Amino acid sequence: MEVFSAFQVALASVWNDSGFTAFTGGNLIMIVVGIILLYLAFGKGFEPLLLSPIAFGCIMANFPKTGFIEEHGAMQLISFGIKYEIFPPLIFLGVGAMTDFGPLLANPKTLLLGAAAQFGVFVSLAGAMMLGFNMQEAAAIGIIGGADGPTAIYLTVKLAPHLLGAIAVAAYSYMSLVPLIQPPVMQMMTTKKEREVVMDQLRVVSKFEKLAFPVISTIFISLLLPPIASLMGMLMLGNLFRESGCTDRLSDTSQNALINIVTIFLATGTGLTMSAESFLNLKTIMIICLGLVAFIGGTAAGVLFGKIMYITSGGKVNPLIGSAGVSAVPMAARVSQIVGQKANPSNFLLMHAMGPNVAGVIGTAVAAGTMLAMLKP
Amino acid sequence: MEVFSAFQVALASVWNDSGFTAFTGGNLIMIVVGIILLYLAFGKGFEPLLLSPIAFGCIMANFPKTGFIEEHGAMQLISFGIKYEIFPPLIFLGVGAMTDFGPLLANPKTLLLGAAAQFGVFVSLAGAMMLGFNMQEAAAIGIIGGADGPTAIYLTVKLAPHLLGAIAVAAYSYMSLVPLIQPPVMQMMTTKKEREVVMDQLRVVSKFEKLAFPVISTIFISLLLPPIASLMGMLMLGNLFRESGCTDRLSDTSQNALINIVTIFLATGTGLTMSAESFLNLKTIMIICLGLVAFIGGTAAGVLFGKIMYITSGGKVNPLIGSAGVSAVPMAARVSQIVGQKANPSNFLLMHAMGPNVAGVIGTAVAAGTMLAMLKP
Amino acid sequence: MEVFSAFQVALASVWNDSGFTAFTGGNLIMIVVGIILLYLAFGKGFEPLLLSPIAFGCIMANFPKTGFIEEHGAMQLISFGIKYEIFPPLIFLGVGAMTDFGPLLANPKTLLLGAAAQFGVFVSLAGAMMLGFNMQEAAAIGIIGGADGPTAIYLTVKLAPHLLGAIAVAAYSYMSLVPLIQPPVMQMMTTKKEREVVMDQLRVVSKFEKLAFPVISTIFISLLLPPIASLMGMLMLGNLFRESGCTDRLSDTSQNALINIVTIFLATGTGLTMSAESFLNLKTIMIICLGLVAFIGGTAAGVLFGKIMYITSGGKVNPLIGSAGVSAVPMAARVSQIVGQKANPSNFLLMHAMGPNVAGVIGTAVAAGTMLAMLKP
Amino acid sequence: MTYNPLTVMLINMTVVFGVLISLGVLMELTRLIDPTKKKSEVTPQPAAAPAAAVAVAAPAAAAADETLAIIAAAIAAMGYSASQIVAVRPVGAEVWGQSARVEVVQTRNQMF
Amino acid sequence: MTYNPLTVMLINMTVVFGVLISLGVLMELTRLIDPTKKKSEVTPQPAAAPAAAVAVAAPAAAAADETLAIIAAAIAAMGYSASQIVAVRPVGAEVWGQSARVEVVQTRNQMF
Amino acid sequence: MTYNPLTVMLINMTVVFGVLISLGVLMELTRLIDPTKKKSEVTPQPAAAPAAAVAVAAPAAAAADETLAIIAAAIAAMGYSASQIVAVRPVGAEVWGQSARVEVVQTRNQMF
Ligand code: NA
Ligand code: NA
Ligand code: NA
Repeated sequence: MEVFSAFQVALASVWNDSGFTAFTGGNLIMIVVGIILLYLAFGKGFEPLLLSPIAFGCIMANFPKTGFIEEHGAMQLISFGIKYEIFPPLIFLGVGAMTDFGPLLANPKTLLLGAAAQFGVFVSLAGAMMLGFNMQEAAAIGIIGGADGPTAIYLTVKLAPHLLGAIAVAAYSYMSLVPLIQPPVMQMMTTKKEREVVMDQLRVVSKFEKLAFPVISTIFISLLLPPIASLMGMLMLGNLFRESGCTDRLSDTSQNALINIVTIFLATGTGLTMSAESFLNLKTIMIICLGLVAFIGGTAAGVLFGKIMYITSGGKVNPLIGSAGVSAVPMAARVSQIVGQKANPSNFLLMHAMGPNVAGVIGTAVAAGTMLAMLKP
Repeated sequence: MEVFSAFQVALASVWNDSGFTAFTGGNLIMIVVGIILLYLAFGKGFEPLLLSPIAFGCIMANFPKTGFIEEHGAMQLISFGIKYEIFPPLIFLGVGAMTDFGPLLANPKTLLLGAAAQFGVFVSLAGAMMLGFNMQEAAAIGIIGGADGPTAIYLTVKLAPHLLGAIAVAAYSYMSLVPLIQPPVMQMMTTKKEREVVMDQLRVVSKFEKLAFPVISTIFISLLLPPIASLMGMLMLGNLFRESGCTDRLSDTSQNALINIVTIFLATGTGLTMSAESFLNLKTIMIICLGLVAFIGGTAAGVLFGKIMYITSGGKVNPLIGSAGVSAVPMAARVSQIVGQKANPSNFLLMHAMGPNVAGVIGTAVAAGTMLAMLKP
Repeated sequence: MEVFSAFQVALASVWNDSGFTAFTGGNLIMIVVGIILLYLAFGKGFEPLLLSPIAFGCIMANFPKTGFIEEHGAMQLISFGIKYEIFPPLIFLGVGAMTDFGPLLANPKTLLLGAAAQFGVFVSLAGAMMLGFNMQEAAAIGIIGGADGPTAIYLTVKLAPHLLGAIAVAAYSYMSLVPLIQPPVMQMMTTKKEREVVMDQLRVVSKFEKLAFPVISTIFISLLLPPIASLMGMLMLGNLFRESGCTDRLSDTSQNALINIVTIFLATGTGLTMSAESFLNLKTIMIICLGLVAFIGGTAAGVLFGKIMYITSGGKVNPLIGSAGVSAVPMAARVSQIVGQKANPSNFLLMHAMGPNVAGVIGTAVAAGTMLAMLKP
Repeated sequence: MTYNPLTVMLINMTVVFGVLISLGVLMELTRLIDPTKKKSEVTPQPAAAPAAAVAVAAPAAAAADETLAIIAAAIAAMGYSASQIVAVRPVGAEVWGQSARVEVVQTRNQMF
Repeated sequence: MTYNPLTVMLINMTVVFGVLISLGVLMELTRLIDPTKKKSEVTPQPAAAPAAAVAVAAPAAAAADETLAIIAAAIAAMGYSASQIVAVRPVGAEVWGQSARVEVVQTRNQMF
Repeated sequence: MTYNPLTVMLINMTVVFGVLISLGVLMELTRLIDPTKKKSEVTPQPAAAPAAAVAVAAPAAAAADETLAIIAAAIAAMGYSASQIVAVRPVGAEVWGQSARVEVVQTRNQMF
């Protein structure tokens, strides 16, 4: 008897301490959201490397009573890494080691396309302010249009950490939707004649140029915009590892083991911020919509500037490479290639589009730095 | 003269500050224990990946005056990782990426064998309480029978951190002794006819099932038992990386660079807790004995339940796969295979035994979660 | 109008917050120093794995207003890793996994050469004291002559952290200059007849010896010199991973992913200490000069002791292997090989020189431990 | 809090069996709602032979079998037995055209 | 602080264009002072064909082309198409003699 | 605390020589008690030739020499010189039967 009553008491206590007794409808919805994101990641191929741990983190964030944030443990450590912005510069170290600035150096004019495509950022920033977001929130929402995950996360944690989940999800989702979002805009804004332009061969870039560029650009941009010095510094340090020819083992580790470990932590930690309270509100829907506006705006601005360059160059620049300025490296450049090849099967725009593509990474970082300089509390 | 006397003074001060002046008999014994464990790891092949850094950590923990715990440094950082339970969930991330739940999904009935084998946990828990250990200590000792290193370390740090060294050593030692401990028990409890049973082919498991299982089980178990949400979550996140087909680089890193780094830290840090004061006492001997009882009890319970399934299935289930329920993945499943093949050379039980084997991992985590829910201070 | 004036105000605020407004001549000089170091690393092949991140860190350290040290972030975390000495033992874990003590075990007499070459440490220590450095600073400067980066950084952070940049740069620069610094000294101090000595074949070393050595040396040295227990322990744990034959995955990770990640952090973090205030002074020039004295002194002492062994062995020891005692593994051993082969084309000293070479690593660690025991505040 | 060991065992075994049986039920439900079900029911998995065990673990590799055999043969010809091959990993088929692929080989090919 | 969205856009686009144009100028200056310049001007890069795109990305690999072709052929002979090769990485030429090299293969070969 | 530099040198060189000589003594003792001794004394290691230097660094590889030569030849046939091979790592012999091995190849094969 005594055993049986103790059994009942203890079983009841296990149940009382379980998450079921504190489970809310909001938690349920968020878990469903997480499952949908997982489906998008695995079933539809939406940036699975980032969206799948974000989705799983989102699911885990909605289990009550886990103490992930309050208690010591791996989850708390990951959350600290998010809160204290440890991860984005380390991701950029790996991204730098993966990035070839050669096409940009071969044709520096494409920097302008990378600048023009940042226009989308400010379209959605303006939209966000009109919809009632404050200045800081609007800046973080706008940066979705930069199509650069680490920069978006870096800025958002500094300016509007409560929006991190929604902004990261929007950024990575739209980045993976680039092959769907961009082509119609590109088709609509260009004539067949423009799309058929075959561009001149790119010149050879010397190793000196490839080594000087990361150093010079780090110095110049970090001096002008100290808030993004760690992002630019790490990006360019990684690129030096890549280009030096004698630091291959550091380059390999930066773009494999290190970036993978940090990606798991960054993405899971981002998901862990997606509690029902912070995600389930009208703001999230607005952010999703504004992100789409930002992508379309950036693409359009890039193509438009491409058309200007088409004219000023006397028809030597194919405006399709302008859309690659939104970054989303290397997807957006591939989209330029595909759309160009559809118009003219012997057209190989890929390398030409890599110029604005990587310029867009720098452009977005600069925009983020400018907004931080203006808005940091 | 002055130089010579200063020489003597300084040399004396080096000696006085050396570890030799504070070296105790206990330190000596523990260093010998460490060397014996190293011999077992390297000479006898006892789980060398874990036992060798544990043994080396044990040796290092018994050098006086190193300041490993009190002073800043790599050793203190590793000790923090143990104390704050950073490492077990990260190990489980890699374990998940290494684990194929397919055989379990193909034959869910083998979940019962993974549950039955947890019986050993409670046999030694009861034994520990009879020997005078308190409730928390007894629970930590019992979990040795789960044959799951990370779960055992996770639970022990939460309930009885002073026993960590003894419990970790016992758990990993017996895990490596599975090929010696289990076969006699299995032979004794089964008839030749039972051992000769050839099981039906396993059905094909769809990718959908393989992806749904980690998500569903994480949700269900984490909601019921929040204390193990980080363990289950990381295990299943790693498994998603494995099964998705589009996150190979995260899966690779989880099961190689990351788990190796964390294993070095976890095992060395566990060894660093093995000071003479905390290890050299009667309790340790009791823990070693109780661990053996737990393994034998778990094996026996698994086989016994296997015999029940043999009967209820009309002789279609080979009871030998029951012993694999203690986990010790994949060793226990291989033992089932070996013993089965000895009885019937054309018998291939390996894949059938992988079902209870991985079920045992979940079963032990559930047992740990239940005890944490009941006993956490 | 209003927009335009707001535009001007905001643009001015971006400029005021930029690093340009606080940029000093010292920063400029240090950035140039960083670029020169980068040139040495990439253009001249001076230890690029370490010197290039040090150089880049040096450049970054001289951007004003970045908040790298004061604000949370990846850079602050890296700086903590330097300040709290997390990195050197982890580097040594990987170095141990890369080191083959076999040649030393085959010919233990070469330990004496590794001891003799530490003489250079104390030549420059004495020189530093004469130049007005205090005891602690002189010890840190002297250790440059040990030609062991992690040991030098470990000792310097403990005794004279403000000199870290200069000492690390000097140590790694001279290590890469070993092929230039050593040959003239070696030629000058030996006769052609001595250089032509062909040494006897090395005996086979058993696996038992290779496994016993790391354990025994860790115990002995850590007990005698607790301040370097974490360095020796990690070095020898890594070596056990290498030699055991059953911990290859830990050895692989130690000498690849882990050491690469830690090297990036250690070297960048060392560079981040190179602010204009701490680097641009006469002390740095003195340190650079004293480092060269230390290298030459160590080489000379090693060769001199080699000549003693040449005599006492009846002409069986080639004195050229003495210079390898300064460590700089494996470069100094290769220099012995090259110089020896120039005197006698059929002379293969490489393996013989690896003995004093790895002995020098232990010798420098022992010297560092002794100085820490004597001088630690 | 202190419990009777028997109570602890009863509660724990109850929870463990309860949870694992529930998982089994969830597995069966998953299988029922599996939208890709029909396909996977066609070929039962032959688990009785070692060669088949490979297939159990990696049904996706089925199509690549022939390639694998050729590679194994080539490596065997170099003096290694097939059992010493740890892994042969083909690169997944790319949806991008040849022009894209040549670039992928040399530079960044993943978004982060 | 709060700004008018239009102001923010103007400032930001100004800074972004300003910085990126300045970078372009710095690139051109770099090219002007490039001490290795003459050599790289000789052969313009053919970017119009896929095979050439490889060359764009890795001019250093030019000399190794023949080797690569042979390796690709060898691997193709084993049943893989050339597009499935992820990377072939030659080890850099060693300045050390044969005797040093044999050691490098087996033990520590980098200073840390 | 401040010392005379000469004192520091004397103490340090004494300790360094003392420790390293003690290590040498410990090495000799280890060799004396080595239970596997007899076997390793039989063949002295030829260190005078480059080929032998490999053997010094990796006596365990002795048996695999022929295999290595074959692999090297095969790779050389593909256009690479032998000195460009960084490492050839055979997988250790497995004690488990063929049936276990096929599984090991595809799934978790280590306990953690
Ligand atoms: Na961008
Ligand atoms: Na278990
Ligand atoms: Na040294």
